[in-house]
Amino acid sequence: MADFLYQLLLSFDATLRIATPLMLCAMAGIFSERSGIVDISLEGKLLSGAFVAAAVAAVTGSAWLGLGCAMLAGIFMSLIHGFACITHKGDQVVSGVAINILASGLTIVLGIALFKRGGQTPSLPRDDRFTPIEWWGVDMMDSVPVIGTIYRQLISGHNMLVYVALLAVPLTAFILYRSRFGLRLRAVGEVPEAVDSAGISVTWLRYRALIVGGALCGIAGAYLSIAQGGNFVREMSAGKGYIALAAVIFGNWKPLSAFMACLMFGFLEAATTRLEGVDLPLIGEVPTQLMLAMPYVLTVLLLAGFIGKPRPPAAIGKPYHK
Amino acid sequence: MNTALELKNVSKSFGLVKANKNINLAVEAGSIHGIIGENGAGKSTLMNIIYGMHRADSGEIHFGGQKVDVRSSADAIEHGIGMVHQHFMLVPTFTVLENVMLGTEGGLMLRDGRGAALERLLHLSETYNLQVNPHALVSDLNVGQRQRVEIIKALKGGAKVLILDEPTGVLTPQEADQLFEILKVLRDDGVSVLLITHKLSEIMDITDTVSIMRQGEMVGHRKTSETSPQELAELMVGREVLLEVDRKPATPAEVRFSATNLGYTNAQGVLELDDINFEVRAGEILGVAGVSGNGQTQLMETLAGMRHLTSGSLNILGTEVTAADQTDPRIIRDLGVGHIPEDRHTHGLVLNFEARENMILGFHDTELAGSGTLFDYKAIQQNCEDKMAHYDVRPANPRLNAKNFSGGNQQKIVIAREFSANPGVLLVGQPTRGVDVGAIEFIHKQLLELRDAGCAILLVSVELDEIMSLSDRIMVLCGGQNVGIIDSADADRQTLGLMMAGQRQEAAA
Amino acid sequence: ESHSDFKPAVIYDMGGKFDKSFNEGVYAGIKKFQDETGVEVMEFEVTNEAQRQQAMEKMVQRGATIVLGVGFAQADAISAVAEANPDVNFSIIDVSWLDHPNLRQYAFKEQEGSYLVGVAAAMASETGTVGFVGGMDIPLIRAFACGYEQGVMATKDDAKVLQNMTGTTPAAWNDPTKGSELTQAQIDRGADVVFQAAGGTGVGVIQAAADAGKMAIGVDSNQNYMAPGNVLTSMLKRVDVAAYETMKDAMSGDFETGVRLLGVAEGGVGWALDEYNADLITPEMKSAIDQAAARITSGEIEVHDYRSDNSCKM
Amino acid sequence: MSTPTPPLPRWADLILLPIINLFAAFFICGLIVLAIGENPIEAMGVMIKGAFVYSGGLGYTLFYTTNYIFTGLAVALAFHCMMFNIGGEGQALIGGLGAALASFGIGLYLPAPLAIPLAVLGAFIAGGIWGVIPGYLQAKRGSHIVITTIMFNFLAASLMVYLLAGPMLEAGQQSPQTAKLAESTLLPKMADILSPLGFDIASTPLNASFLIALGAMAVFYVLVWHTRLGFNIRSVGQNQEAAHYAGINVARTIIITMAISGGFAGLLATNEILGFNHKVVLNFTAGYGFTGIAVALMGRNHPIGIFLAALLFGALTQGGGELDFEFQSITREMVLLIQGMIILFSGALAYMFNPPLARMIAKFVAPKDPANG
Ligand SMILES: Nc1ncnc2c1ncn2[C@@H]1O[C@H](COP(=O)(O)OP(=O)(O)OP(=O)(O)O)[C@@H](O)[C@H]1O
Ligand SMILES: Nc1ncnc2c1ncn2[C@@H]1O[C@H](COP(=O)(O)OP(=O)(O)OP(=O)(O)O)[C@@H](O)[C@H]1O
Ligand SMILES: [Mg+2]
Ligand SMILES: [Mg+2]
Repeated sequence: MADFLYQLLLSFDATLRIATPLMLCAMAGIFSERSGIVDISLEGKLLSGAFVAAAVAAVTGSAWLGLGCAMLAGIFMSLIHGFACITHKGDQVVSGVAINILASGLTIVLGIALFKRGGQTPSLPRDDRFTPIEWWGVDMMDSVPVIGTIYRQLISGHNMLVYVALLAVPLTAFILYRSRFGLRLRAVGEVPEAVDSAGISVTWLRYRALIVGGALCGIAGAYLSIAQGGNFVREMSAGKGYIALAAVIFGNWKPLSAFMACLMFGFLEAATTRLEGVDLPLIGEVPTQLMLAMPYVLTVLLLAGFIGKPRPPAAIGKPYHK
Repeated sequence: MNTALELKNVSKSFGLVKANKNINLAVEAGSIHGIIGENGAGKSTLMNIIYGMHRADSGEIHFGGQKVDVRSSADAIEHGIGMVHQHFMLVPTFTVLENVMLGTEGGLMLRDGRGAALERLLHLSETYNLQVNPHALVSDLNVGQRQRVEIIKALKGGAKVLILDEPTGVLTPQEADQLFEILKVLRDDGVSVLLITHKLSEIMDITDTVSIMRQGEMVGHRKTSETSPQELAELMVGREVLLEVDRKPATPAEVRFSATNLGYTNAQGVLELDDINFEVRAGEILGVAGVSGNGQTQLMETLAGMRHLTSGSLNILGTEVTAADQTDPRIIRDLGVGHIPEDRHTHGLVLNFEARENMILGFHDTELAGSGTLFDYKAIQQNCEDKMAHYDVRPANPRLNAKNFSGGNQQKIVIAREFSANPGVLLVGQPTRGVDVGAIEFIHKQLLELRDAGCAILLVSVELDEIMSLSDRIMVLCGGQNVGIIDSADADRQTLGLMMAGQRQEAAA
Repeated sequence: ESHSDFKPAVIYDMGGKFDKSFNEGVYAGIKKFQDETGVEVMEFEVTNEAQRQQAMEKMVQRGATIVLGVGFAQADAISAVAEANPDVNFSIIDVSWLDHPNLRQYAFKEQEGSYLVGVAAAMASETGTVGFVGGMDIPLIRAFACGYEQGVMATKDDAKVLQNMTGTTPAAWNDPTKGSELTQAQIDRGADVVFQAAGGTGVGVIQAAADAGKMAIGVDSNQNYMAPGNVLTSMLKRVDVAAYETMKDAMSGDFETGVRLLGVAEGGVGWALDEYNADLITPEMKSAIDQAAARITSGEIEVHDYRSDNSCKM
Repeated sequence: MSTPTPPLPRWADLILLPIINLFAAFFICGLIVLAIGENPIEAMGVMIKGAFVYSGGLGYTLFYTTNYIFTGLAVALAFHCMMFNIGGEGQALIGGLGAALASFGIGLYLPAPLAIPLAVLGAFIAGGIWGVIPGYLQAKRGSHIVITTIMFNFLAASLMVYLLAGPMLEAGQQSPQTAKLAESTLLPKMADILSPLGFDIASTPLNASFLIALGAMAVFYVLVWHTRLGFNIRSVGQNQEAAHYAGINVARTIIITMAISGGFAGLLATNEILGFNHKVVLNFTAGYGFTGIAVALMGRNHPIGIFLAALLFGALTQGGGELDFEFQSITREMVLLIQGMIILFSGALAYMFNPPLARMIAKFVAPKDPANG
């Protein structure tokens, strides 16, 4: 039993690691979609961030520079999205698809041109990555039963960006519900006319939402390539942006609920990793593909109204015409 | 004279539509200035220009004697202009307070300005008797309460000019009266009020001065005390209002269409049609009168199968339709019902389709589209050419997209299509809205011809004169209820007016 | 320019020639050949399924006289192209089941090399639990795992061997994140030495082991340098030798076809000892491994090949 | 959908604007090529040669074109109904499954003239099923089609991995793929079809599926513009309310549209599976479903336009492969970049050049004011 609980604890630990990029992207998605812009380009921004972080870190030897540039890369992609669907009122889905395809092409083309490694970036030495941080007093706490273990395994020992992601959630909630920017953001996603009529620029407000989202995706990308991993691999985002989008929908466009959805999706994957090939009583061997497809299955069921009805921001997807 | 606001030669186009042409307007400080005009005359556009929501293509705006450049509503607000828009600009998921705060939050954090905003809100609501719970969700408020929130929003920055774009369209008479009291208080405080409305009585009751717009132009300015409703109406429409129709008495035959205890409750649970009974016979026109928004649209759409009746029943040419039947427009059409929808752009036409395609819309399952499995474009073209000739659609080009026809000709396309199917029952909604005089006459003649050919016609129109001159009997709706059905011979404006205000026929008579 | 009509070509598989592992091993052999002979080798890296055959045809069209395919995934493609071009020579690595008169096939006794690193793992482990992370779940990788397990058990019969495969599709060769998660999971369950045979995914394995202060074992190429101090050793599969030999033989015109099976005895598989892991390999370990190698060469130990009966019954 | 842009003459809207958008996309890509130190003109030349000049180049180009026609038609049909079908990728994958099931199920017992149509139908129906579910969910339960089709792509991929690595894996196979399909269900190569007729073309993967694609184009044209169903589809797409008013069953039209759209995407399997791989392999869709969006956007949802756009993308795909051989630092992923740019410029930014173009045309063409003097 104790062993089982210990393993469960470790799965939570893994859940956190897996959910980190999801959380960051989901918060990005919330910013963008709450402002009324559909964001299927989370995937592309994540990928660009991952590439730029790894490339910059490899060239400069600085993880911090990598992180900064990844955020800029995410913002840049967001600005393309904004230019197309805010400034030119283009179709938001088409623009998102374009950005995702652009990102997969651009990262490989640039990767090959810069590093000549088939699209990968060089592996970073340990010091050039964000590595796990041991918290103060871990050894001391060890003597305390249960709490000590939780402290060591679950709370301590992650890299900085995991904590950044964990902070991003309450921060997003705080901004959304407590700040002026958040009030306006929520308003512009529901009734942009009201925002315009209140003397606030719809355009600039939406751009700002996208910029914040781009930066968050950039951090998520950096997490993949210079924190959790040590280099960039082509297509390394592997659908995480879409899962994050699913989490946004699942969380009904609310930060805390989306966070829970990320944890759930993360836990599914962590459990899959750990249960692979293990015969469980009653269930038998866990079918990996089914477990991995669960986020998509659940999202479809949710959208179909079988789990509850998501209520998207009213103005989402519609360009604002005066 | 102290001018609060002055417009000089303001023009604005949307693509090919010239919404405002060289508009001049002066509004005195501390007065209520009315603006009237038909749908699409350009009133809202003009107000939006003043409020900075639209940018004029040319022309000048002066506030308090100074030329100003209003680039956005922020500028307008800064100059002391408040606006209550034709359509509510409220975020339904927000509380009243949040809606009022939007744009004037008073700090980076909501906490910083919430107290002050609440205080201001309460102050305004007390001063002008605008009761509303600051912490209620807007989605829980009724339209009257929402209106109050809009007014509070417009006044919160200490507006010197208050624009109200058709504020009374959604209000009950009591609510409208209350609003006017508020406007008077505001005027006495030195605020200039710009009031847009379609209702001449309101103009006469409350305004000091009035400007009239027609097709994007300012066609006149009057002192209210020196004008009459007749004069205003003529200026507005640009024609004699009362059109004489040469109508022979009807010879009604068998009942073609009847409603028994018809009821309709919408998705929000609001009862919009309440226990309606009527019948329409072959060879007669039953007119439906009422103030806009009293259930006419719901009635038409329920009869046409576009909404499901929720109680009672219909009898359409012998077929019984009850709430249990899943009707749809197809079934109703197949029973032999034709339908001129109230809103041709949303319902009557596919604007991006060619005229010849629109001419078979709804009939594309019939011979009109050819007798084989595939469309026969020769037949489709021929059909369209014939109908265009018969109904005088101009230009008579079947390949032109519907959106490129003028409003009147678009309406003729719809009419041509529905009339020529020789329906046993015809539902007609606002047949002449936005149509010029010549076309109106033509359409009226066609309607009467159809009647005389034995069609049972139900006619809905906001134009009382149209109803009176075409109908054989008139049903009046108020609040979703049938107030009564009277013979058009007995109908005069006053009787109808009282009925439209909700007085039962017996009382009226 | 006596060799002007000699035009070699190589087609790397997914993962690319810098996968730090299998493809990179081939690349090392090709590079050596190029450096020695100065002959330019045409190269192509496959990035999707549809490209393999097209790339081979392309090479033939461009006048290649020898085409080397890397990896079993190219078996079908090379079979078709070899059939259609009888006067071009072909060679493929990790395939033994085809039959064309112009095709040389290299197969390795991976189980033997894995056995050797299994010995090392068992001796280096303090917890008595060691791990294995495979790439795509196929018999070839099972053979690695099986040989490893035999080596571990032969050295420490109460040891525990944890095993995970990354996936069932070629994407499993290139998923370092998943690799590091799997490694983490094994470490959580007590493993302190983890052997990977997972292509690009292995990078994540090594990294996760290093991050946790545990040991990893590299595969195919010498990966000791990747995390000095945390890579115990690497199981070498001398695909570089195969590549080099193919080119050399083809150039000299003395290109025998058929299957070449390379094991410990032939120097085709082995283990890596260099400056990066010299401190990690104790003299006892070294002698134990060397001894095992000698006994395999002599036939005294026969390492069971998973592929022979699709099972790892020892 | 009204875009508040000044109207262009028809020729400019149909021909000039797409060309300008295309040019803009290539221009930006050219800058990127320059930035990584290669010559874009030269790269373009290599692609063109690879696509059309080299022996077999054209065959490969048309082979890829076939894929793009199918997915382009799929996206375009849905567009006519104002549905955004991003699910072409998944529908095509499942189409492969359908083809394989048909082939293994019946192919063994029937001669080719019967077996082939059944296998093709299998692909169509399977793809259709994968399209109709999101269609149903959109029409009846209001689930947003964009999101559901994205989810269905992942579900299809998961399902195929499970099947190909599990139940359908050929015994003794190392790669996740099925056994070879029944001989009688395989489509002949074009080279083999044409050689008895006296045309000698290089043997390439180009196969009879190309003819199916041409047929699908014709079916598309007739369906959309000459049938009652097509009229329903376009009505619902242009104005749902008017369609409802006219007695068209909107939900049913959406569902049928998505079924046929998915079916078109599923037909991709006839080319890749029945015509070329001869077994179901993993990821044979290789992004064609997504590119279908670009094809439909560029082709303005008309079969002729789609054919031209598909040819362009076919040439890019084939010619792009040539980049790998000729350049050190440019690879075929350059094509992905170009695709992304094309979707951006001819899709999301479609009307960016409209106003300046309209102004220019107004300047050059004799200024005759269209309306209202
Ligand atoms: N944003 C817009 N884009 C294009 N055309 C517009 C726009 N806004 C208004 N118009 C057109 O400008 C004209 C004037 O419209 P406006 O809304 O000002 O009329 P209105 O007098 O307020 O009518 P109503 O009484 O129906 O509110 C109409 O023909 C309308 O279709
Ligand atoms: N978008 C357009 N493209 C091309 N032609 C147009 C367009 N809009 C209107 N027209 C043409 O311009 C002319 C004037 O149209 P408009 O709608 O202003 O007519 P109108 O004077 O209001 O007539 P009506 O009284 O019948 O509504 C018509 O001939 C119409 O065909
Ligand atoms: Mg208006
Ligand atoms: Mg008009």
